[in-house]
Amino acid sequence: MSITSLPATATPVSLAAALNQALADSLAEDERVVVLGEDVGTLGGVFRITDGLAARFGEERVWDTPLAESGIVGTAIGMAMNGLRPVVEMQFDAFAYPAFEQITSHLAKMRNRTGGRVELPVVVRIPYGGGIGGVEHHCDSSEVYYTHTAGLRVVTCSTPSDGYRLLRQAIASPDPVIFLEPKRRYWSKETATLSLEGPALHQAQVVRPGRDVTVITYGGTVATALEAAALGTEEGYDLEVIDLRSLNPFDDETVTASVRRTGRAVVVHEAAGFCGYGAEVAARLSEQCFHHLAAPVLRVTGFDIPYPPPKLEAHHLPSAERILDAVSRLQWEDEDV
Amino acid sequence: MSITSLPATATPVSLAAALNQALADSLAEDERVVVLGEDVGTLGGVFRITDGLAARFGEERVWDTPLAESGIVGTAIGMAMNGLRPVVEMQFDAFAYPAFEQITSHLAKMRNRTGGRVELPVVVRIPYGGGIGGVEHHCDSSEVYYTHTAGLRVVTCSTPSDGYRLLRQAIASPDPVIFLEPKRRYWSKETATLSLEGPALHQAQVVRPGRDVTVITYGGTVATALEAAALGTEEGYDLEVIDLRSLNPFDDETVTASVRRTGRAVVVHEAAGFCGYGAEVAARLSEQCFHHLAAPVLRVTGFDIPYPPPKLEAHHLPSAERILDAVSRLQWEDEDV
Amino acid sequence: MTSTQESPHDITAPPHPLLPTPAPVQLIDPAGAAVGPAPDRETLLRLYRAMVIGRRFDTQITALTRQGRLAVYPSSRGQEACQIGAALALRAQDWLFPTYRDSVAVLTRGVDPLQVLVSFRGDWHCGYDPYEHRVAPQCTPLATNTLHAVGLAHAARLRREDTVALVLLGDGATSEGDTHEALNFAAVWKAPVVFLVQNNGYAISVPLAKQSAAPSLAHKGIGYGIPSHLIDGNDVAAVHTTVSEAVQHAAAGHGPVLIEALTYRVEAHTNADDATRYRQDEEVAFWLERDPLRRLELFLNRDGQEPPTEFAAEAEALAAAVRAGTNADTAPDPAGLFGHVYAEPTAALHQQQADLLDEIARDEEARA
Amino acid sequence: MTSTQESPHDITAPPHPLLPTPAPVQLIDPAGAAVGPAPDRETLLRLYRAMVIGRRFDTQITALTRQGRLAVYPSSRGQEACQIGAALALRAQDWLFPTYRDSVAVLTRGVDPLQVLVSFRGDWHCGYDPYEHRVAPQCTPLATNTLHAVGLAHAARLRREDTVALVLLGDGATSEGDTHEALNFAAVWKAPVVFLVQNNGYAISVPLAKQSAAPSLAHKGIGYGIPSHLIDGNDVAAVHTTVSEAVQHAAAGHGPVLIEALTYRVEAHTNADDATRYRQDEEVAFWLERDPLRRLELFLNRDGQEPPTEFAAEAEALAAAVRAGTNADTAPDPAGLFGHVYAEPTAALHQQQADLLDEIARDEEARA
Ligand SMILES: Cc1ncc(C[n+]2csc(CCOP(=O)(O)OP(=O)(O)O)c2C)c(N)n1
Ligand SMILES: Cc1ncc(C[n+]2csc(CCOP(=O)(O)OP(=O)(O)O)c2C)c(N)n1
Ligand SMILES: [Mg+2]
Ligand SMILES: [Mg+2]
Repeated sequence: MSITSLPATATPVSLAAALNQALADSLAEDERVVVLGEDVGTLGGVFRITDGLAARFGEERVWDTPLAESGIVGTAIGMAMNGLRPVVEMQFDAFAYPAFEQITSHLAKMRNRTGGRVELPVVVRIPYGGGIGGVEHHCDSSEVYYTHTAGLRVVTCSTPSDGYRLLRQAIASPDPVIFLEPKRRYWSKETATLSLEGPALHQAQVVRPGRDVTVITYGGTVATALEAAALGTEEGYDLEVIDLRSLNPFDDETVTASVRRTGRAVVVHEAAGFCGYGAEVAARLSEQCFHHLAAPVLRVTGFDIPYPPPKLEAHHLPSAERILDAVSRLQWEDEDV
Repeated sequence: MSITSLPATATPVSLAAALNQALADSLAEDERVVVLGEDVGTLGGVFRITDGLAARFGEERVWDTPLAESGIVGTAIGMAMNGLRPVVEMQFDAFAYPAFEQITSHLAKMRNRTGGRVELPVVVRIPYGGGIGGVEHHCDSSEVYYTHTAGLRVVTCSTPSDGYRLLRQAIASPDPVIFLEPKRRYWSKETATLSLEGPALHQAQVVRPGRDVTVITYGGTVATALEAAALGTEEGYDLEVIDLRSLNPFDDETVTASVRRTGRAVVVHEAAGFCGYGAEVAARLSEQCFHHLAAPVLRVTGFDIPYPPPKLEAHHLPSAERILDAVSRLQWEDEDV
Repeated sequence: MTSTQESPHDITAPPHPLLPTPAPVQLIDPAGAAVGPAPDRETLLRLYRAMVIGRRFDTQITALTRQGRLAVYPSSRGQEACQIGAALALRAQDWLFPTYRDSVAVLTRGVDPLQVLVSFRGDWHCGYDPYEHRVAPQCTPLATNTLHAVGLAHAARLRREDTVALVLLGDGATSEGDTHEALNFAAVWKAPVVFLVQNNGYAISVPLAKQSAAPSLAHKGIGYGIPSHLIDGNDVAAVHTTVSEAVQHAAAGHGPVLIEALTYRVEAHTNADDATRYRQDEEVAFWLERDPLRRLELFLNRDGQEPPTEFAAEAEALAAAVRAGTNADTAPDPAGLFGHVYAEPTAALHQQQADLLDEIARDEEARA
Repeated sequence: MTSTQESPHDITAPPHPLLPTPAPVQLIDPAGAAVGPAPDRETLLRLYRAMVIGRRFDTQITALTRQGRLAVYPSSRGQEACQIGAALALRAQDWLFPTYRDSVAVLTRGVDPLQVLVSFRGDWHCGYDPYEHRVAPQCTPLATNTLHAVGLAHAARLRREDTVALVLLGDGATSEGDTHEALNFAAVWKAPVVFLVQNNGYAISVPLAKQSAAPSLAHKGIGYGIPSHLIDGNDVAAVHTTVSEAVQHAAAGHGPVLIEALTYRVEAHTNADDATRYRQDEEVAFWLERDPLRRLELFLNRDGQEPPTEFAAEAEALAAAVRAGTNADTAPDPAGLFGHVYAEPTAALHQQQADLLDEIARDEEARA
């Protein structure tokens, strides 16, 4: 069963289906777009994000590669040098690591090293993060490895309609994009019309306005933050939730405007806290909003451990309760430390 | 000419010679220690850190591998499983990227995944950073890729005597250690007796006490920070300089004690600022010293660009002047932003 | 031309000492007839016992997985001749480096069945002590274990220990750079390693034709200077004999050996996979006809001999123990998350553990 | 046995169609005598001209490097037959993927000599427009360029363009996983790629024996299903003919070709290297005797024919231009640091650029 032809009217659609639609529409509109990776052809990918695409667009547009991630990214670089716009899939987060040299030393740097003469419009799709009962090496949140690497755009998505838009924008971008898909949200549905209209690729979005605290997050934990916001009203906290969407570049404008207003901020992500993405958010908020902050920016993150096995992952993942715990520690009574 | 036998009395010694001595002494004291990598045997390494070791200890203790970094780290993991303590050399920072999967998915995780039954006392030596007129891919500061990876210890050195001690401690450590050697300090000399006595592997050190501002740094920029401190006295600033030494784990005790005292902090490193190591330092200082901070923690780092070519690197690298600029921006007159 | 020069292409002779024979080595054919020198009956019965038990173990886990008692299971079904023929070719001092697919090999090496299941149940990443039976943790990042095997074997050699490392990998894994580096390091170092590629025709959904254009995967060996063999992987006699000889070769200091065994994965890639999307029922039926366990049974039955029946009872007992052992739902201790990240937990990890335990205590209080 | 069966091992016939001949292919021997069908005189003169110029270019840069006018230079000296024989086998529509070592190949392909030097002078990472002459940036991370070549060639095929990619790599680089993945992808995709390994005997200080235990590096081809050739890399006729045929083979849709050319690096690895630490003078002398340029000269001189002399003047003019062009010290614009990280500089990069320019202005003011 193919999920590539959705009606244009609002209808319940999963993130997986929305991403599939984004690929289909990009393939249909731009003949330079090709899709490659392990099992993306006949099988439609282990998460079925490429379902039906090989049948519809043919094996010259969508195909299975040999099993080698450096090979996938390395050849995509060569294809992009020659006019194509490859969208490659890494099967799981930790299986992108063999491609790290190609990503870091070439994909990120080619435009720069050639003074802008060679651009590499490659999208590297990476299903990332945990929460699906996956065994070791299947649940890493590897965003910082990429956000720290100048030359890469890094994007996450959190909802079907935004996932559709972001992936289409990523494919249209002249820059290489690491596109992180929170696998535990693949099956979450939203009633939406998929369209390109909306915020640009680099913009963060306030997904829930609030007065008291700004909760900054992205990808898989946006839903968790919204849950916290809903629970928070019962405890008397009015949380503003920002979905960063673009992790690099960072949308300072949207985020600092919010934090200057609320005076308090919590950053949430699944990845380990130490040198995690939240460190950057906290550091730049302290720099840019120092005198507006009533409390330090707190981080709610995974522990500083390898991703745990399925039966323990619930302890590791940020929960709505843990977010509210952090909110309650934001020095509401101005205690000194 | 071998540089492996230094007298025990204080004498001018370069960082390169001190590291060579540390390897020699570890090889001599513990027969489980082996040294391998590209060109580490006959040539003594492109920086001569392993000079004379193959001749002295034989090709079964110190040897040239085929040219493949994943192979080097991957086989070192197997050797460590079988009772050896391999010290491997990555020729330059960017050439460690092919080993990223072995480092991240195995070296860092083996102890954890086996519930402590298999430990991997492997040291991965990486000459890192710029300032030597090196061409592209030879000057990356890749510390965050490792510090964000739970299970790895990450260590930097800044002086010959400390380099000696840290490398010996790293080799003796039961944990895998990423040992970052600031290549532009290889030839800096210090009059010192090389000895094991001194701070432990995980401890930061105040290398210059001061009252006004804490400058937190490591590796290649420790000397720069000390230069800034010297210059700063002329401008009326008394800077305290901390050499972190261990980047993971982080020595909160030493650092927060200093910052609570000075109330102001600047973090300095060569790596790009965005999601750089300084973000973690700034974030945790804001968390732990919020009410002690008279100004936001500022970061003096490389730009968010691929490492530049030799003729432009001086612009990129943090200078004493740039550190003092940051110091002067630490809201000495309590301006609001 | 004389008639000797016109003799048909000899499929038993490799065209170069390092190349495999053009046709896979087979000692027992699919009909159970001997076509080469099979191992002695005692050895065959050892193999047979392990295959009866291994098959039952595998089908039992598959059944439990269908009931939702495991997080995931990549079945060994159809590949028992490879995994068992190889595992039983190892000596006590040798090491096995298995993948996620090789649970039956791990079991055969002596690891407790419930310990094998720990990782697939989601309790912890590796449920057994690798040193106890000299079995590395089952490896998921493809081909990475090949390098570990080379390093371990080389260390043994440096330490003058008589240890061979056997590493298992799939056809798909041969495409990864690590396989190349491992073959090369092993050859240059003359490390005592046996590489056994279980070519089951697929890497998840990707068929061999999209994975390699080589005459065979065993043809890779010559590019490293490694002697290579192509064998029938559903013929346990061929696997056992070839791997045993390779272990001897490696142990004698002659360096690594590469073996490609042709076999088939009867189940889907894992329970999460839908194999009907990429392969035909007829193909599966074809391979079920070549079932390795039945082939050995036919051979043991030849001339009206009776194969022993006591192994079936042993296998049933093991299956019952597996069922019983997986009956209760286990909940690993959350404190275990922090204890083995480093030799000593860091101050930060101590704090994180305290916070978590505190949180759990508060939750429980709230619920009480 | 009949005497025909006892005939000596035929070094011209490979034992398998995908394997190289046991002895390297040679068309002109070290004494300058024809031992196979050499290219026509016009082609040889084109090659000769490029070799005279390439040699002069290389020695000029080495001299300038000694004077400290370059940051680093990995010399092509001794490898001109490989680099030029190969580069001139390409058609205008083909692409070259060179390494740091291959400046002479880049020059031969038409790139402006001063633009070649930009990176070695430390001015910028790549000094030429890769699209102008279809030459990828000289690549430093070893073997990574092999994959780029495969991708570019495959894209050309998908777009029905008649383009072949020639990728250069060293003996050391064959050990990297990327080389393996590139050979495999190219073979499976039937991508029009020619892999030319310049086996100069060393990877910096590491000799081939520590790099590979294979009969030859060309023996790797069969493991991917790629036809492979072992050739004398100091015989420009052999290189040119073999690479030309490989380009035709690839262009005709028959897929990739692997060529190993045996050659020698006469200078140290780079100016920063001290080759006396790991090799003997006699070895260098042996190879100087087999100098590729002299060999071609001897061949052109045979039967008392005079080789043309006008190329030397051309080469001198180029050397003078290189000296003149590197005379002045250049200072690249610091604003260039920020302009090409992304298609559009981010807000943060705009800010960083402004800060830097401000800092520079303040510095200049202070100094004034
Ligand atoms: C480096 C890496 N990339 C991708 C995966 C995801 N993955 C798991 S199994 C598999 C197929 C492996 O095929 P093969 O090597 O033939 O082994 P088989 O499963 O057939 O036994 C893939 C792609 C992985 N585990 N590791
Ligand atoms: C991935 C990687 N690892 C290490 C290096 C450092 N390095 C530069 S050249 C070289 C030796 C290369 O040898 P070879 O491939 O034979 O090429 P040659 O220099 O002889 O032309 C090494 C180790 C590198 N450039 N890239
Ligand atoms: Mg398979
Ligand atoms: Mg070489």
